[in-house]
Amino acid sequence: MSMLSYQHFPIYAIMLYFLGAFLIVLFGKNKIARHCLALLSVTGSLALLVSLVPRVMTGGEIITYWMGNRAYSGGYAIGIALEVDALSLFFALLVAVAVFVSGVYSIRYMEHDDNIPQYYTLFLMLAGGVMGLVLSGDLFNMFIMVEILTFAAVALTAFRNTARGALEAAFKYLVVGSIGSTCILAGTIMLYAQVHTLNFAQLSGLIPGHIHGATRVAFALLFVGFSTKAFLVPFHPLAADAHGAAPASVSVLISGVLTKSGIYGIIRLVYFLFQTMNLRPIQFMLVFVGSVSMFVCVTMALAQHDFKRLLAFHSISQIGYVLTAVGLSTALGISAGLYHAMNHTIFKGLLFLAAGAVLHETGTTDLDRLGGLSKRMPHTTVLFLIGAASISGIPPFNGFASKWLIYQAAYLRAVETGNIGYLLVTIIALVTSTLTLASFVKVSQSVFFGQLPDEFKDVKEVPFGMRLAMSLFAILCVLTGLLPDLVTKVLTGPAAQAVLNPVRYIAAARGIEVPAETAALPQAAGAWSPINWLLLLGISLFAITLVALLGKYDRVSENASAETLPAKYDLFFSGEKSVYSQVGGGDLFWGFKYNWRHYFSFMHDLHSGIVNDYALWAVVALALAIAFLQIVL
Amino acid sequence: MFTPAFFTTALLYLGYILIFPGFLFCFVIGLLLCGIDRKAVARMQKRVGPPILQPFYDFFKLCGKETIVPAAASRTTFMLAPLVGLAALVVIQLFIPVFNFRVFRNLPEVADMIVILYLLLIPAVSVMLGGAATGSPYAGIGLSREMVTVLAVELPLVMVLLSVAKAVGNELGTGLVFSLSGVVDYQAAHGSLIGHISMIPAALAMLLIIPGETGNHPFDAAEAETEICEGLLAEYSGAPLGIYKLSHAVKMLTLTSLFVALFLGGIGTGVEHLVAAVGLTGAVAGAVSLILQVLILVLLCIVLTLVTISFVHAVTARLKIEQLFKYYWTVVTGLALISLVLAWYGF
Amino acid sequence: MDFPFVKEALSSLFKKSSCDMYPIKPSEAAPNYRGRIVFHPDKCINCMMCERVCSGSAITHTSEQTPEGELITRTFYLGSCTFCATCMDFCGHGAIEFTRDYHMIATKEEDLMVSGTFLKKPPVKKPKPAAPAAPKAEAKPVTPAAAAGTVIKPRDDGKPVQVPSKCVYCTICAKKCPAGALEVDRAAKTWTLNEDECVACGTCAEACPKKAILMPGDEPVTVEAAAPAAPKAETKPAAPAAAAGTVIKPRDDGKPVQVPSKCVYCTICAKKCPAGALEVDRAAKTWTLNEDECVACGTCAEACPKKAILMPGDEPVTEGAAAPAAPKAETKPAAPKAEEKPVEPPKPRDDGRPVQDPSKCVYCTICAKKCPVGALEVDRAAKTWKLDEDLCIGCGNCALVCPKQAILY
Amino acid sequence: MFKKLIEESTGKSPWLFHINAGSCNGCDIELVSVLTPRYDAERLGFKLSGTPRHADIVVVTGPVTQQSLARVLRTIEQVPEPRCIVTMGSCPQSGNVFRGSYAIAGPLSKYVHVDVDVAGCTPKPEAVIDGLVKATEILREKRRAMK
Repeated sequence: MSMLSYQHFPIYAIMLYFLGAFLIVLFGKNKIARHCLALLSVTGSLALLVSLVPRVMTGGEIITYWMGNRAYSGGYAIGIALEVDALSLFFALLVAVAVFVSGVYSIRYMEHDDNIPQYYTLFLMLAGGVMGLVLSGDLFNMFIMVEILTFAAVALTAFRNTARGALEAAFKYLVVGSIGSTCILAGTIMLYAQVHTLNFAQLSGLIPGHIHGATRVAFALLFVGFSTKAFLVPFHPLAADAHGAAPASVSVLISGVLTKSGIYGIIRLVYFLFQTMNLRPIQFMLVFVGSVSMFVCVTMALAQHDFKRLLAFHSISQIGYVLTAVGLSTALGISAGLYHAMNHTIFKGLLFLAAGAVLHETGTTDLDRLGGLSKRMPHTTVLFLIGAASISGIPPFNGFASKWLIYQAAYLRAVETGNIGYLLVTIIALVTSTLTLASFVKVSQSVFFGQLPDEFKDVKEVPFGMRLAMSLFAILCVLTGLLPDLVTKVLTGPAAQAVLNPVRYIAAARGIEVPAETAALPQAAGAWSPINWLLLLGISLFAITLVALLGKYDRVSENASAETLPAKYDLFFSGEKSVYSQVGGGDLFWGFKYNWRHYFSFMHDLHSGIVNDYALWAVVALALAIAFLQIVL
Repeated sequence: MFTPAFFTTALLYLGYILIFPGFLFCFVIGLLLCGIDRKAVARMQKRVGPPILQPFYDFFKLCGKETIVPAAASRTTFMLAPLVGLAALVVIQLFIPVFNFRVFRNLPEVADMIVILYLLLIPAVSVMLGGAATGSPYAGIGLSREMVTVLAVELPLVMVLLSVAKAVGNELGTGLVFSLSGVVDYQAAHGSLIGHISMIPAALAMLLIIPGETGNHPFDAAEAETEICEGLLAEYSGAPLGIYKLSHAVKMLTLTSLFVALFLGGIGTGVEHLVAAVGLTGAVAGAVSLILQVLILVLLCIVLTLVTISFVHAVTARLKIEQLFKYYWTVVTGLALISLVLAWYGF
Repeated sequence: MDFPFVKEALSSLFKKSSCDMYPIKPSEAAPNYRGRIVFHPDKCINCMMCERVCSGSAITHTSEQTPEGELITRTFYLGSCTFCATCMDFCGHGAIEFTRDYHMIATKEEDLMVSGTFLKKPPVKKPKPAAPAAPKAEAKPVTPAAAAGTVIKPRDDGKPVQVPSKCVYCTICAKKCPAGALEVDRAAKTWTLNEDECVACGTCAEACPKKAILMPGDEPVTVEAAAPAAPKAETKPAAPAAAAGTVIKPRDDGKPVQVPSKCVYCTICAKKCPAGALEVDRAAKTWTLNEDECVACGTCAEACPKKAILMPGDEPVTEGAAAPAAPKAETKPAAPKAEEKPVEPPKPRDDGRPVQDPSKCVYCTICAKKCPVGALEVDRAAKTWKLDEDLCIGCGNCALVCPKQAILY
Repeated sequence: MFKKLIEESTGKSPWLFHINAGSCNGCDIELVSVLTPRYDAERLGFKLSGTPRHADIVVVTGPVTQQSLARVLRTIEQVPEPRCIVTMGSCPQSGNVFRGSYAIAGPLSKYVHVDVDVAGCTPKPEAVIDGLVKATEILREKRRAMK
């Protein structure tokens, strides 16, 4: 096998990141070298993974790569394997895209910070860690990658240690993160003790038969470990603190990529390692955790006063969506979940970059102090609006496509099983989507519209590099929104197939080719063709604007002189001269908050912000998981 | 690809968009409904009330007025928001079938019920963005109230749609029917859904939702002209304001025709038998039955407007925003929940 | 959750609207609605009362001298008018009238100006109108003393008739007559009634002190011989301070006479005299009667608190018998009790002012409080009681309220 | 054709905005009584609007006190063209009984061109309707005069 054949691409992808990280340590002082190295490694791995798509996704082939060429011998896999099936490649692509765009963004974004070489090293370490986790076929190798990415993420959170709460957030993240990693390590060890192998495929083959006391505990440990990585409900305050303090490009990685690694781990664990998804209680566990984190985080987000903390809570609620969808264990459910995971990486990345742009220009992300930035930063506003529209599920954009599939899947699942619980899940999903819209309307009113305070009078537009990155994400948002069928056919469909029949994954490790039966793509009950809709909207909008322009719609009387403000163009203040009175941040949605005041005060007390509470919750969650699984499995 | 057949279908669809269920139809019938509503409210207060064509006069007067863009406003959003809102509303009207007439008979259906639910969000968001763009504090408060109203109405509306989908799914045995035309076809065959026991609370809930969704009197905390000077529209004048008033009227039409499609689909079939009985055949029968059905739809919409919007407007006082939210999330959601549970257990 | 108006709303849908359809059906204002002003210049006498009373100062006038007289234009600016119609009330001649027309819409200011001009000729110097009195003079020069024994009956057309014998020509009836129909000439002792002016209200009869005017319903009066009305020409000089012991008789011409010894010069009689014929000077203790002013009505006698004025018909009073005050003043016999001097009760003062009896007084200061003019200062601590002479008006209120009757008046 | 339609409807749907410049509330309640069932100005298309931006006819009541002068002028300026200014009652027209007082800033016509004045110290509702109808005619001319 020549060095350039596709077999080696997975390891090249991982190595490019680590190599880049290592080289930047050496040559990082020089600005151009640093930028070239970073961009090179980022684009290189993306290119390699994209080239794998036709072969793995549509072709259905599973690439296994044994490190050190120690193939499967004598029934035991000694060497460390990388196994890339449709699911792994899907997540790898997500990671690569997010890292690429964030890399482009951080070149201009981190200009004013000091010791930038360390930033890029950590950045690429984090990227490599996640890529390794997603592609590796060996359980222990996954643990190592988890360790790398956790420490890189902790270091990056504290990168701007002068920011308020950065060090404290990093410390909290370190404590609970390491609790998670140790759980994963303990789980791996217990499994190894049972079946004496670490190769993922072989494990998946052996464990389903040996499910008893110890493996149940291992299952619980692994599940809790990966959910800390995904910041699910008991661990979600971590995310808020981490994102609040980390630079925006890092937040993109943490929320876009790190949480997905947690979800990837859970999917592997539940569908491959233990193959227990046919058991109702396990489905209930996943769906329950998903819906709780979905609803709790969106209500917490609505009450936030800081732009990035709000976005952090939203990313957890979207992860809740993904987990609920995956927990439905139907082909449509899983493909909808994965589709939403991809969309989430894209629009959440865009929103975090927009938050970074606001921070970069005004120096603050406090919703109560900002306002009226759309006059000074029009491009960022448009890009933000695209991101906000997609996350809140406004039709043409991608958020809607995946959420709509999730509602279908949940409701169909409810009909199949006749269990009214799924109906409740569907309704919670729909209400959460509207609450997301509410919080992003709040953000757009408090940050971009409303009145411009004096301190931000001379704010300029963001440099082109950052806008380029944001528009990349925006274009992806629109594309993935408009072509749901293509995405399902190429990306999420094969991934869902791969999840649903693990046998091929297991056999591939042994080198046996199991033909992929061409199961029908998951058929949605409803009908939604965004392209036709956009066409209709375009025609109708064109007609209306034409008529309006004929009626001299744009002949508008404007405020000619900038300095003097004649009374005619001043805001209507019941006769007074208009003074600065921005309605934003905490003043909005009194009606909703008043009706839910008891819930909000309870939630306020719960999120104490003290590390010991979070650690306590982690341990309690672990105990619950172990107890639950003992009974259930 | 530019065969004559392509041109005729393109022209046909252009006609659909601009003339029949599209722009012109919405414009005329929407403003008509608004006029009838204002007249009915006046008559209930023993006043003579404005002429039925008053909304037309209002609209054309506003077109003639000068549009002032406040200095604090961001100009493009201020100008574009009304247009996008109106365009989205007109497109929604295309998806609502008129008894057995459908715009997309042979094309794959573009949008089903859940999608229409979310398409209804676009006009609300366009009003909010337009108001926010003006930067006036009245608009800020209006935005906060409008969003809470949208939040309040979303939950029961979703439940109503889910229960209808489930009920029709039970009858057809396919589990779930999300497509609106599927629901209407079922009703055409088996009689209106309102006949089902499980659907009566849902229909009632839908009736209570219509004034809330369109932001009419008792639930117009967002555009309370006395308290917050027309809230979101505080800084709008001239043509953009006219377009917002027009989209408010068209929204009344969209929601009432959605109600007709969801619960009164069976009435259309009567027309078929009538036309057949009269002995008309072929294209003429089709045209006549279409016209009759459109007339019935408009009549039903008028009756619905009178019942749900005018009567409620004349009898109640404006609710505070948290009362509105509590009202929708307890009373109306309760009704929708009853029908959901009934539909769930197969009644 | 109750909806109070459901029934009304539904039922009024089918009822006729309660609308007046104003522009189509014209509507009339209320009967005496105060709308647009109409000015009748001919009636106006430019007394400017309306301008003075107008609250919105809406009425202005301009005048210009012209040979025939003063050309005055008066304008009512409706834009500043409150339509209170006070000017209409005050206008004695009905020149201002408020119509029921409420259509006062104006695009320019002039539409709201209502004005009128008139010519005011200067007043002509007419000879002193002796006319009305003259014709009456020769007809009945002096009401002859009606022959004794004739009966005077009240007139049947309701108008007053005079009883010459009783009438003292005090002209009160003329002054009181609202219509100005009576003319009484004191010197010529004539009582003429202007028939057409008289409104037969009867005020003169009531006002007449001597009941010398009969109205329908009074009994007829027969003139007795005794009291001829002939005026006593010579005037009796003011009664000198009669020496003690002299007898004072009431005068025969009916006018009052003073009894100096009893009189305390309290000036009440002067105040009561309707004709103002009496002058009493407290300080100089003089009582002078103005003969021709005096109408001999006797009011002073009745009002005198000390009965120091005699009218015909009272018994004569002999001086000195009861008059203790004045004469004994200078022949003060050596008061026997002077040296051991017990605190004998103080005598009330003669000039009508209060005096304190220290033995009874408890200095409760009520008198000071009740004094209408604040002439009394009483200090409880220092036990002092001071009266301010010129402030005090001798009303006697302090004596009245004093709980211990320690004040003599 | 379109221009004529706009002109026609400018006269047929005049929206009012009521400014109380220190009035004794006599005219204010009379203005609102015009919208009650008995007189029902809505028959002719009149409607009270919340902001000057939506208004065509500005109805000013009260003698324009010193305090309210600046606010009245600012609000009137915020009304888009074509607009009409109607003063109701005697106060805005001349200051009525308050004329000459230090507290009022004089008749409104000193500052702004008043189109129609409805005289009467509290004019009758019918008179108010007359005034407003006259104002709509002026509105129509102003609209025709606009380019």
